[in-house]
Amino acid sequence: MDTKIFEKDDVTIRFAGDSGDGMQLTGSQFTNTTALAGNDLSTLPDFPAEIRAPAGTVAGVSGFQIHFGSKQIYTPGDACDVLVVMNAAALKANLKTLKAGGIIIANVDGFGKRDLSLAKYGPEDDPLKDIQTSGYTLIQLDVTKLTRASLKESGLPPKDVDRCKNMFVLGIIYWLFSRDMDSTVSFIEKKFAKKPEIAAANIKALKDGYTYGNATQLFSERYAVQPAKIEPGTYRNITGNEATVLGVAAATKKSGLNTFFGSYPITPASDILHGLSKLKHYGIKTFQAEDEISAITSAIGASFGGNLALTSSSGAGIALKTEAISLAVILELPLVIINVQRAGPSTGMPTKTEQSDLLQAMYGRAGEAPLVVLAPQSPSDCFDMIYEACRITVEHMIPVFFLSDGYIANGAEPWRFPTTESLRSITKTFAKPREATEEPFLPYLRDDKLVRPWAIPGTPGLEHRVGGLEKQDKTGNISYDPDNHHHMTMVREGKKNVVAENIPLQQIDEGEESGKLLVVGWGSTFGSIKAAVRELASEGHSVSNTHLRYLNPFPKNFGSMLERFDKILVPEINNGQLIKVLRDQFPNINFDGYNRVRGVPFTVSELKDAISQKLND
Amino acid sequence: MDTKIFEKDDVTIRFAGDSGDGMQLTGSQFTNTTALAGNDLSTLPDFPAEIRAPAGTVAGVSGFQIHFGSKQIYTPGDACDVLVVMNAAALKANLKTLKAGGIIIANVDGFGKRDLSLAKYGPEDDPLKDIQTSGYTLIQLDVTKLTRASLKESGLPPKDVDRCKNMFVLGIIYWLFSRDMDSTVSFIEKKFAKKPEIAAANIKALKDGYTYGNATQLFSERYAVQPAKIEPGTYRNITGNEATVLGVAAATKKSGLNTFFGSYPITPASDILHGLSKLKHYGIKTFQAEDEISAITSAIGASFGGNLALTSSSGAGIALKTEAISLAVILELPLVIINVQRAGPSTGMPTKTEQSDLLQAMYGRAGEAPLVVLAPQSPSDCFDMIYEACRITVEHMIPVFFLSDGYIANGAEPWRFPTTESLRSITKTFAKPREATEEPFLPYLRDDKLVRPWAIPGTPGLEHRVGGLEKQDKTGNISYDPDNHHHMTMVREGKKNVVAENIPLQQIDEGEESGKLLVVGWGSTFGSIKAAVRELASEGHSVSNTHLRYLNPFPKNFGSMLERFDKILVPEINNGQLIKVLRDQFPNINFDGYNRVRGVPFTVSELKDAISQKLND
Amino acid sequence: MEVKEKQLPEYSSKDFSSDQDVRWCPGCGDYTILKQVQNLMPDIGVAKEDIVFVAGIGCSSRFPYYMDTYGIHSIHGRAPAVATGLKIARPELSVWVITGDGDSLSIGGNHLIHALRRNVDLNILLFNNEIYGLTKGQYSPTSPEGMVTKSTPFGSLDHPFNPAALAIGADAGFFARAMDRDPKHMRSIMERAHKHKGTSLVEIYQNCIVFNDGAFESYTDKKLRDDTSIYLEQGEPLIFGKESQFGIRLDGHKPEVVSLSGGFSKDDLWIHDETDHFKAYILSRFFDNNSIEGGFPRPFGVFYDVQKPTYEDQLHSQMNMAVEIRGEGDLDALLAGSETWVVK
Amino acid sequence: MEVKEKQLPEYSSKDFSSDQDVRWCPGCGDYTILKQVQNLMPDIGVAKEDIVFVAGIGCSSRFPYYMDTYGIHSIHGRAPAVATGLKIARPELSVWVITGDGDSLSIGGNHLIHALRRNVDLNILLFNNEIYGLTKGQYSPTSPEGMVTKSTPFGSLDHPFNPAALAIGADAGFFARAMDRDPKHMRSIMERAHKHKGTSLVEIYQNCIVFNDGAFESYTDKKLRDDTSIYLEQGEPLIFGKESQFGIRLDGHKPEVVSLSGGFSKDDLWIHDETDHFKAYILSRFFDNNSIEGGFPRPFGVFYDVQKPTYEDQLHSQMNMAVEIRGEGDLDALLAGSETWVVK
Ligand SMILES: Cc1ncc(C[n+]2csc(CCOP(=O)(O)OP(=O)(O)O)c2C)c(N)n1
Ligand SMILES: Cc1ncc(C[n+]2csc(CCOP(=O)(O)OP(=O)(O)O)c2C)c(N)n1
Ligand code: SF4
Ligand code: SF4
Ligand SMILES: [Mg+2]
Ligand SMILES: [Mg+2]
Repeated sequence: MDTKIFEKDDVTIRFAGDSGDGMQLTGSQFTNTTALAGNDLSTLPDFPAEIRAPAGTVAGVSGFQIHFGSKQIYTPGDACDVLVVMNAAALKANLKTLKAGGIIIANVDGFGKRDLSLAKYGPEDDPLKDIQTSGYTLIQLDVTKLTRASLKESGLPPKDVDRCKNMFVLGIIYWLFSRDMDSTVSFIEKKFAKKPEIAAANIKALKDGYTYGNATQLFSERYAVQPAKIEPGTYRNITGNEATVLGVAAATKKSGLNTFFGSYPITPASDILHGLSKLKHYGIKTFQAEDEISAITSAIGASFGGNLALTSSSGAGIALKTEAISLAVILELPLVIINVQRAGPSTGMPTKTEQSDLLQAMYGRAGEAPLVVLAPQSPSDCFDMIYEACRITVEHMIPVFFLSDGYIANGAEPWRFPTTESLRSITKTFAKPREATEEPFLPYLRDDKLVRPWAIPGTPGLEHRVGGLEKQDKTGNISYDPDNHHHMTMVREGKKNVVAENIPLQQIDEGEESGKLLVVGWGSTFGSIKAAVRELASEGHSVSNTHLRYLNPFPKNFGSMLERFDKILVPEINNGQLIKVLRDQFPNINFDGYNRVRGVPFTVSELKDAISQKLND
Repeated sequence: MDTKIFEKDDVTIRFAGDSGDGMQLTGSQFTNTTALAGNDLSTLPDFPAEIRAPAGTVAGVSGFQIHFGSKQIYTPGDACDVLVVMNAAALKANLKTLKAGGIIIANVDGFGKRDLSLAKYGPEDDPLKDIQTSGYTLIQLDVTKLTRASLKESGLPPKDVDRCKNMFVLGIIYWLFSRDMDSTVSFIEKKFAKKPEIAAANIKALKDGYTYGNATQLFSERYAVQPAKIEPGTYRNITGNEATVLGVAAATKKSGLNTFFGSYPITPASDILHGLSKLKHYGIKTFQAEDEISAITSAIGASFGGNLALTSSSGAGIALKTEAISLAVILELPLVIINVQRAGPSTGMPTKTEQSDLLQAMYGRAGEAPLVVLAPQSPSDCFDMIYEACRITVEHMIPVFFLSDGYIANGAEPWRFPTTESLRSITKTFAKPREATEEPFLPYLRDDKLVRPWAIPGTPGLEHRVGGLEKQDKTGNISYDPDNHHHMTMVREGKKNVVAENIPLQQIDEGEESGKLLVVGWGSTFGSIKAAVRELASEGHSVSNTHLRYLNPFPKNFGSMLERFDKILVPEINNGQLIKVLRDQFPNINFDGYNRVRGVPFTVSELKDAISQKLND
Repeated sequence: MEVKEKQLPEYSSKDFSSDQDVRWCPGCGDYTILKQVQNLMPDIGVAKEDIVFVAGIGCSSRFPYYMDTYGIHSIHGRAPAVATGLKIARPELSVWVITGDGDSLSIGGNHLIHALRRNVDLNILLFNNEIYGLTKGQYSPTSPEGMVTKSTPFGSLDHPFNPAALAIGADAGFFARAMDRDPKHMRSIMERAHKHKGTSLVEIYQNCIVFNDGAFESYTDKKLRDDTSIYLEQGEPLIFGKESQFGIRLDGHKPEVVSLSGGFSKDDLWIHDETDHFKAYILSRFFDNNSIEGGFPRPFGVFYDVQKPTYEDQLHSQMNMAVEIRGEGDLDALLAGSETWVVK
Repeated sequence: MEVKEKQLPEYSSKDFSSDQDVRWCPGCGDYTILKQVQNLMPDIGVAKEDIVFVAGIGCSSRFPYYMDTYGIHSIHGRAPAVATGLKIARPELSVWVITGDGDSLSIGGNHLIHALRRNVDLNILLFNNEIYGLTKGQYSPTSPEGMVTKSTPFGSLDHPFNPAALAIGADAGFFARAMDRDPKHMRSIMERAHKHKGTSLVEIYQNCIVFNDGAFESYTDKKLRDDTSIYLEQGEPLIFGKESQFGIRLDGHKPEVVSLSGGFSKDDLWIHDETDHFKAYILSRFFDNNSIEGGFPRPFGVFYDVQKPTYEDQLHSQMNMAVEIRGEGDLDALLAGSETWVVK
């Protein structure tokens, strides 16, 4: 009897198991297959905070969530339709993510006495039984046994056989969602090219899982999700940190500059260092410094030398860079500071996300030290915005803060990647050599954008000294003159504001150009806000949203956009930071915040609630 | 013929000479005598930026300004009535500070060819002649010659004789202002107790200067300034940094705690370290650390150990402390961070003043890291506010930022110092030892002020661990729970806000309790704002002023005070920082700023202009 | 400083184990170190409320959470500074610093060398695994040249620090080396560190099973270690090898490995002297992968142990002296200063 | 890296003097150092546009303003890090670091030791005046114990760093010492630093006339210095004293001052060998006020000079190798990655 196939608009699946169970791989294979099937999608890995907590414990659970559909997908999903758990700890850690009435696929072999106790269930607990009485659909199977049976003939040692468990489960899921297995098969072949017997075993487990789903009456329904209507083109999957790496490579190429990247490892920023350190043949030098101070000051040295210079960190590491950022501001040299924000204060929750470093980026320096602040709104947008950061820093000789966060950094989405040619050009000009007979060189003489020349060592006739002391206008000599200081303070502010002339205008993302309520967001909340507003707007509410990627300065038209709405709501994963900037710059407009500081992204439904409430206020 | 004595309400004198000319001593002696005469006064030294620039150059000029009167004095004076210049460079550097029609007393011996050239006057320039044609009163005398004549019989070597020049000048000034010389005479006697011949020479020069003023017809008028109506009591003169030192000593005594002060030298904060390092017998330990990071983290260690812990810095040094400040916030340990603000960004103008670190103090940390911010409003107020900082940090277990500035730090004013007894008590309680039989100790269990216990090593039964990772409510164990993080974020904010219950209400300083315009200031602008508002109010304008010393949280009644005025003006020596905080916390009130970033205090007259303009808007 | 005479309870190692789950990877060398510390604590004669563990950030730096003493898990690299402040404030406490090779030698290098020169009485246990564990596998300042890690896909270019040489160059009064795989020896070394008054630095070779497994295998492996390691014992000649067949002698100031069967006898050998600064320095240079030396066995044990006045003792006697000379500070006199006037 | 062959103009020392007024105190030792650097520059065979002076903060760190080359007056303690980035970015430049004892050994200690171990080709001139000059007279990490300064009215308690020992412990490839009062010798040492490829650290005793006058008088005073100082010359025996009457010999690994009239001859003496690491270390310990040694003359000259691969050379050859093996990076291929799909 063929199980009936139901069409679904969108589905969220979460794979969860012990760190050693290969859930990240399972998830990314399902993602690739889903992408090839033409669905729109968004994914989020959920790593344990510990490196490798003891097997079987809640602390050691590793998860991977994917949300895919035939409609536009903006978030990895508030809650999941299907939850795959390889052991008791995985269930314990993830049950709360399952929708009411959702499906649980449980590996019963992971629910023995020892597993229950490691997961800190009581000796009397029977969690699987409890599930059945809670309205969920529970599919129980002994994956270990099934995999071993499948691979009885493989001749592989038990350890290797058991490593194929995740493929068996993936096979079942492929069947359940009527998926093609080709891409995973060829992935396995490539991955284990040097170990054909391992490849064969994984492929057999995968296929047997599929067959098992088909043959047994495990599920009463199957699902199909039609391809989404997405813009035609060639796509790939990408995480935020990967996109950041590619953006730097692209800016290096398009600017024609050599790149210097000074960094010191810290979660969740380290992967940018890792990614860039592989790109030496792209003209990118990475320098793992002894600390964040050396990371940024070495970058300043490289920038003085004419390199496109960047530095990256998170949380505590950004704090250590602030003194040097201030130096970069007064030196007026190009420098990009990447902050992959994480939950604070102090060490906080390093593996969790937050948007609470905006005010630090805007104001967190001694003295008046204005700079440009950009924030990507999604994993793939990291490419665009880091590219913009590099373009602006070089074209305006001003430091640029790039505020990513832990959610964007590790989350992934399909990306219609650009070609080198299609990228906006980056215009860098080094100051020209001068003869001794010419007028003396003025390192702080500005052009009409208030930009001073980038005069790099090795250029005859431009010998000059820069430093952290206040400088006389034009000459750059040390000056303690009161009026000069006021003038220079205002020029630095003005120079930052000129950047607004060189960035795109602000757009409404969803909804009408004017109306009752505008939701203003920034950073990684983009997906949830857009989804929430889209749903409410389609239900007939007068609500729109706009998402700020340029935070300092704001796009020129932003103020007038705000004026076209009756109310403004500013949801942030912090205690109200963008709203402070808005209140300062638009004192005549009323702003309300929606703030939750839970280290996790907003759900679409909580935002819908918050927006509805505001609409009804 | 006796020169006629005119009564004056207030007078400003500036002494200026080469760094070696002893102008600081001259100024402080005049100050003491003036104070003893019962005048109100305010003083400001004006040190050269260089340690000891070549003698005779403009860079090497050292100045000292005193403003005194029979009325209340709030600032060292916008411009001076009398300018004493010991050489050409001193004239060049200071002429702009002289009021139209003012008196210049010039030592002609400092206006030779070489002096003029060192001061970078052109070879044809005759600055003293120019002065005479510009409406100033010029008194020329050859101080060197006169002093040598006075001390011909002293038998001292010429070097020592010439060192008495400043006393000769001081004698003249004493005569001019009808002052008694006793206090200076006894000062000299004490200072040179071991060198009686030097003492005698200085005293003779002083007296001969006085006699010279009297005998010659140098001046057409003399002046007298009657005692001011100031509160009865015993007074001393004090600078901001000195007052800060005394406040720490007082808090040490009143709290019964031992004090640990971790610091690293930096201008203009170093004098606090110097002052405290002399107070070992007051139970104060000072530790000059290898850098600012060690300075603050050692203080955190000492605070964990149960000491009253403080750290101090300026500008760049504060930036380096931000990571550790964030740690102190999450540890909820007492810690006072002293920032003597200076002109930024970066190294900026280290010897100049500015109010541009407020936003850094409020927001300049990764994550949501709320703390208390206080700012003294005058030199002597440093005593009260650092005392408050110590009191609040201990009573509320929350870090407190103390924002002084270069102007307050070095400026001086008379101070009716308190007695130990009269000081508000500081209530510190260490958590009590526990028996093994009691309930386990909960380091993050709060009292009704949301304050957690201060449980110091050495106390049996309270063994516990603290750290920078987010903590579970009550237990303080590491927690990654989303709801707990939101809760703790809000508790930290709330705990800071509770401090408002434990501070004085906000007062109107000058003017009515309601009206057309309220001028809101903070920090070192107090004197100028108060003087400007007082004058305008006395001229019948509806203007009042209030000065914020508690900046986070604001006093409870501050919001309602704001509502009683039509307009609010916020003058700041920065590009608009308090105004951003006000706009955030009082979004329905309209604020206007007046901002000049010149590294120097506001003048009363520019504020009067700004306020008048606002009144007429 | 008063020295309190406390009656100590009979502690067992369990008394030093907190209620927190230990969260290192299974098989991590950190476990053995924790165990030995918990095992040592009952025997050092200090009440548990008088013991404080201070750590920076790193896998190793989680250590304080597992000790049922007072503890601070501070910020990356700053533990020696935190501990310095604590020890100055409370000299009667027994203060232990737990740190990793990244924590103490990369970001925290300056605080480490300053603690050593100042000679604050801290016991610093440096867990050297030649890798950044917590951030998942970047090279550290002790990683060998050429090492391929997440941040050095083409191999590391950094010449590594030699922690022993660096410490001795910074005037350390105590330096010793131990390894996770020889817990008994490690315990004895930690005890020595405790007994040394002044900053004691103990470098512990610690295996990171996940990101740098086997980094020290040649010294810790039972089969190899006799030939590659040498245990230092005060007053004993430097002998090593499976059959104790090798010795080390000094030819002038140059060390030399000699065969005890080939003409040299024990009497020719270098006698270990923990108080000899130059010998300690030469020992520090028995350091493979280091361009300067090579071929020498890696020394374990106490290289150097010389008592010097501690910073905090000197500070407190300065404070006592100030009181003696000037009397307890009189606040009212201080507030009044030297010059006052009265307004009526 | 291409080496450009430039035709250099005939420079004079004036060509290296900027138009800025020099703002040190009259009589400050910094003046002589500046003069010697300006005097040396024409002779190092580098075009002036290819020279960069990088400084931290301090009196000494104002130096770059006075040189008519490229220059950065950066932030306190960070000059070695700024210079490292610059040199990595532009290996063909001649990069000089100017720093003070506070700048390089207090706040900047970590960057200094990391630069030394990495061996970036920088010439670091450390102006040691044993005081914080710019902030008006607090003790520094090289100030002797007991020194009364603004921040230590009861005398400093900090045991000072021995910069030579610290540098050698951090695997410096070049260390030398000079003094402001012997400009000719100083110039020759700076020239040696320039010639050494890799990090060269030159400690210069510099008199701060205002806050620490005479700190080095016993070594710099013409009357005293013959008996208190020793000038190191490669291949020459260690001899000092007004009448060259003293020598230093090594008794095993222990140095000893001997009288050349009292039975010892030149042949018994220690012959200076700049490539001998242990000897360099022992020399570093000729350091008065230091509890470990005493009675030895203070050495001036090059202690140690051994060439090792530089960080930036290795990095650039790694980059070239990457291009050789993988070809110049193809951005479009990188953007596409390994797995793509087409939506129609
Ligand atoms: C200021 C700051 N920078 C970076 C980090 C990230 N970080 C945490 S631990 C660590 C290094 C860990 O290495 P190590 O000290 O050797 O300890 P291990 O984990 O190997 O025990 C780093 C870079 C941080 N927490 N804080
Ligand atoms: C981050 C920071 N901390 C402190 C200072 C203040 N400061 C400037 S120079 C200096 C020390 C100067 O001593 P040294 O390096 O020996 O140089 P010198 O003035 O003696 O030449 C200090 C503490 C600063 N500019 N920046
Ligand atoms: S990553 Fe390495 S050092 Fe860290 S806990 Fe795991 S095994 Fe231990
Ligand atoms: S303070 Fe000292 S080091 Fe600084 S310029 Fe003056 S003499 Fe030179
Ligand atoms: Mg490590
Ligand atoms: Mg110095």
